[in-house]
Amino acid sequence: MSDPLLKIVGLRKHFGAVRACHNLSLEICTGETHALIGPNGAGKTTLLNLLSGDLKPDAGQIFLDNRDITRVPLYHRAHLGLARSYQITSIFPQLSVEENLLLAIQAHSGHSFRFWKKAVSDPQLRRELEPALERVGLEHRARDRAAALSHGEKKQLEVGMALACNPRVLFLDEPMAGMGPGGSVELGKLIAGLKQQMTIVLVEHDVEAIFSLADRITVLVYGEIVVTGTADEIRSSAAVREAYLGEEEPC
Amino acid sequence: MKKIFLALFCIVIIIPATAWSLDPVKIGMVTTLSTKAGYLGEEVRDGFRLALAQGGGKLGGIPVELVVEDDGADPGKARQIADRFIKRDKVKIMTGIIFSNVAIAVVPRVVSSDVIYISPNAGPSLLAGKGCDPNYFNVAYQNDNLDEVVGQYVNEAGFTNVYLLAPNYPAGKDHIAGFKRYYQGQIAGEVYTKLDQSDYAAEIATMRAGNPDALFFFLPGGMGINFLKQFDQSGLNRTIPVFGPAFSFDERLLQAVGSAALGVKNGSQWTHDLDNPANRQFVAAFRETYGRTPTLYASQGYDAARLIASALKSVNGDVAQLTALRTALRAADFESVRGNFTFSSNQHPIQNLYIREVVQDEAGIFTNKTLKAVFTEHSNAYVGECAMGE
Amino acid sequence: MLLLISATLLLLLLPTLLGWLGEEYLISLASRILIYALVAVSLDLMLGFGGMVSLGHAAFFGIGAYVVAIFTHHSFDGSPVLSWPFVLPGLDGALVLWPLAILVSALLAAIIGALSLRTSGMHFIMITLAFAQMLFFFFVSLEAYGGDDGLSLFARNRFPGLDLSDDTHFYYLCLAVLGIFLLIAYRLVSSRFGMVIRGSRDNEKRMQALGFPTFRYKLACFVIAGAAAGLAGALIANHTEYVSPGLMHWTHSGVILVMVLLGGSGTLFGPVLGAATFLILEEVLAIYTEHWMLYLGPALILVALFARHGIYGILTGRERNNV
Amino acid sequence: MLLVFEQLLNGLQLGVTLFLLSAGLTLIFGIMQVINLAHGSFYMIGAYVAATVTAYTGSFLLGLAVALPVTALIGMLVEMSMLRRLYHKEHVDQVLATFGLIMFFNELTRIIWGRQPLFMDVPAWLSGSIELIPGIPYPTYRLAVIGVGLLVALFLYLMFAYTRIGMQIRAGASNREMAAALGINIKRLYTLVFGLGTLLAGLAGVMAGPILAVEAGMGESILILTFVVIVIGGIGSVRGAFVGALLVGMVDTLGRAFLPLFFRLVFPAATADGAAASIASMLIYLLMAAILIWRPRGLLPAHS
Repeated sequence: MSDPLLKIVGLRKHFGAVRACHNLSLEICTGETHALIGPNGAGKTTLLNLLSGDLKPDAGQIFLDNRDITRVPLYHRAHLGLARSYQITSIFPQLSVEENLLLAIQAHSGHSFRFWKKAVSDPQLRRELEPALERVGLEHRARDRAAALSHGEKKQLEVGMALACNPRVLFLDEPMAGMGPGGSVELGKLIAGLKQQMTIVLVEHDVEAIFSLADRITVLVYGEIVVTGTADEIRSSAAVREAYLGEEEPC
Repeated sequence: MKKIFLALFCIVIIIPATAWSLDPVKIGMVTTLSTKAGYLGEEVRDGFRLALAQGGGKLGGIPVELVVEDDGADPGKARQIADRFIKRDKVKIMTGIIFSNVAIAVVPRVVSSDVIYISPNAGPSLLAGKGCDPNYFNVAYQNDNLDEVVGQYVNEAGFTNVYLLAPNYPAGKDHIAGFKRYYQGQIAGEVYTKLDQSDYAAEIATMRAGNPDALFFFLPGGMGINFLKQFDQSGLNRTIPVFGPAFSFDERLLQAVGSAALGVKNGSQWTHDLDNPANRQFVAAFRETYGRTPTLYASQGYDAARLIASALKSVNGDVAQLTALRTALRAADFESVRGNFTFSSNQHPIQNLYIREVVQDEAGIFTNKTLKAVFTEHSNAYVGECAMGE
Repeated sequence: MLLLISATLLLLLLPTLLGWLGEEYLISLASRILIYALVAVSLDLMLGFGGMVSLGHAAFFGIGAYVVAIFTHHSFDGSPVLSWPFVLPGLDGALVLWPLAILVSALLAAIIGALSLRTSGMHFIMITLAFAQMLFFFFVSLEAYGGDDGLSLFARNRFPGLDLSDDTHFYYLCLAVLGIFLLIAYRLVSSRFGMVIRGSRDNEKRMQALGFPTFRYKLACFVIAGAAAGLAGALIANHTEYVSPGLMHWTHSGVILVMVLLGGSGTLFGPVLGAATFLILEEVLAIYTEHWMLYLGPALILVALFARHGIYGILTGRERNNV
Repeated sequence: MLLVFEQLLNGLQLGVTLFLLSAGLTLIFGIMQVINLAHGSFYMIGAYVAATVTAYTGSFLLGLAVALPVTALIGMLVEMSMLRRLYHKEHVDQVLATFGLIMFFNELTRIIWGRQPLFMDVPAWLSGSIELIPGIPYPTYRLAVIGVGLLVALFLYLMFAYTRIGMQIRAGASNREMAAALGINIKRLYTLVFGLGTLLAGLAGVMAGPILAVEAGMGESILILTFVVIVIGGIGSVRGAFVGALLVGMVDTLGRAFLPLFFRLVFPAATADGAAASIASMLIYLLMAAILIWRPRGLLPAHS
């Protein structure tokens, strides 16, 4: 493991009386796949939102490559190489599948104050579109409206959009939730394939998937870190079993 | 997609089909029937229709078809309707406009198309002065008239420190200017309010502090009702007498103001109690037909119709003879419900102007009672500005 | 495509057709429809494609009209529009004046947009409405230019090679302007910029997460729409040869919105159909009944409830976005 | 100095009237997430019904007693027959439908009651004036309006803080699904909220009847002011509506009252009167713009 790529220091976010994130410090290293687990309401999604910039923290700092990005707005973080998928699928339902992906590509290929040329047939965008479609296996649905996709396909599209941003760090918020077993396996393969290319922070309920994919795992409860460690360390940790496995009914 | 073109074609074909009976003389009435001021147009229209009905569908013995359309007090829309009247219906005589701003927008275009326009209400200074035209006749009043008579009366009554109130738009300032033309005392305060304002508490309080000996206001329509009610509730009406032009005191509006307007003296060119045969006949017929007392607007609509009737009779219904028609109109050879009526050189009325008072009659209805004629055979201030070149 | 060609052909031949029917008057109505179609398409650009529901769009329409009216007024008078800090003479040449109207509307749209776009949803609707009302009251009390009385143009503007006072010439000019704007809008919505705008309508948060500073793009869209509305205003001032603050009243914004929704928002030809239907309906209903609003009101409710894509949707059975 | 106090009282009174109208509207906006342009129509209906009943019976209270349930009932009918179908649609559809509703109600009023305005007087027991400060009589009815407005504010506060239905409404506002999961009948709740909103609008109409002209279209003049209040206060927040209404009432009244005086210090009288009137008519919009620059979601947004 090399230097920390993302460094979180004393991060705090409260919603009224709810401590979604409380004095949380964590380092995520370049190239690792880091999973966040914990019971419902532990603050996993809040942490992702704070890292991606969807939420502003009450206190604390976030560093990317030793640069303080705590106050950098959401859209700018994308340009620094952060990309994410959302727990509740967040796509552009009225646009076609290829337009969805095109937007993700367009986002990092210069400004979009271009008013005349048709975006869909722009060779510069087109070049990246084909592999992006292929990567998530949606070539055959390229022209369909995103709203018409099945739930699993929407999830795939969502991940595909995050990937099309060519991120350095990829945040995935429950990418496998609600997918059939086949879909989960496919997606697991996709993520495994990405491990070499980028740093991944993963929130997921599918414990099997996590243990097979993650290099390190952080367990959150009530907005605080219980423990961070490798899969084996977590499996054997008594604290985890008590705080997490004890509460969560097996599914 | 095909359906829409079919529909479009149908409309293109159907619209003209309604306009293919050219026998009677067509008179186009653009007036305000919707919006808050809709009742004004209704009065003018009903007055006009009464005259038409009395002639058995004829004016001056000539069959007449009256086409009425609502302009919604919108000058742009009124202009559009006027265009249609002129270009499609080939109307030669138009009337009906209530509001000055609508008249300013519409009349120049109408008269420049060699169509006669007879104004039954609006009398903006522009059309009496610089913008006067041989084809434009005003059968009601020049806007300032009703303020001038109040200004003169307030002088005569010995008030010397008057407070002025009007909405902040050109007509408001015109009316104040009309008042000042004859009033000679001091101005205790001059306040312009927002158009369509509903709450006047701030103005009333400021007015109390200004300590005037009388109040003159011009607030047409709902604004006047709002103000009078609130003025009444403030108790100031017991110490400060109120004056204004007739616009806030017509018989329909008074029912909505109630006792708050009692005792207010206002200026007008006509009241239903004027004692002349034409008027007695008109008021009785109007009450019988519509079940209400006519307002001054109705009288103006009625007079407009009778003026047209006299001219139509004189040219024997041949509206194509524009010059003869104009000459006949200028003669004003009709029995006005106002008594004596002639046209000034800028084709506005020369008539008596009265001060009247709001009273409650035996039946408990709020109405106006004529007090005195302040001006006799009064013309208007813009005659000199009008260079009618004929 | 066939429909497009036949519609274009019909519009091109309309004056001849009406002349043949002896209904020249309707040419003027047709020009009016084209102008309102222009402003409706411009509103749809931000509403249907950008998801920005503005109830103050008439403000830009009115500003464009006032710029033309004020300069034409001064040109007729021979007096300067401004004498300080520099002398600005009156103008009546369309080629200078109309771009100026566009510029002023765009500038105003930039200011109002920058403030309004800090919000979204219902806030945005109400704020655009309130700004338009502010302008309305400003012009009502602007005595120098007629205030509530409005301002008459004494003649239409000069346009090289055309006689705008001729209704047919004016009609073709309006048709050309609308045609060009439709082409621009057509290219715009499928360009990179259009992609960003449509994406922001669907899911603004996601756009930001992808790396788009959406505010800038939405503002640009707001300004483009405002500028086009300003051009439409310049045309309507020439059409009626009269302007008044009523052009900016919020109910007028409401009428433009109704045209867009009636025709079908999120489409380019929908608003054109909407403008035509509304204006024709208004003319026809007014002939048959004084209480035309009693029928129009419920009709609008029905459109809102059942005709998602307006007339365009009903006619073509097509979804939105397929331009 | 006395004048300043009197003008403050006037500002308070205007603010309270605006609050009556905005409280109902902000509830509908905030809780049901539905934009309702036709709120002014219910205000108009309230005034018309009260004026009619008062004219027939001679009793203002009877007018009030009839107008409130009638307005609420019409409101609930509109909600059940039309608005309900619009919750899941976009704001534009709601704008279109309620715009149509305004046209319909205005025209219907004209057909039923005629085109001229209606009469409604202050009840005898509220006429006259009280000298709060010696030498400055203040109309009793206006004091009554202030009283009613404050009572409504108190009532709404107590309802939201302490009653079951109030808590249900708050729950429904913050999270629809959650509230449904808790067994709250959202459909019925929304109908009730809309009824409550229109009832408040009707109340505002009844209270305004004796002060203002009762005429078709009276709702639209005040609707825009109400919007400004709600934008300033923050959508969905009754407290915000209260603060916003008072602020707008004060700024508007004081601007109208004192701007001309200030301008006269600088400009010649004729220019000053005109300019002051123009600025005064735009003042609240400027206030709104300023507040938006400072706090885009209003002073007291409902969900932070």
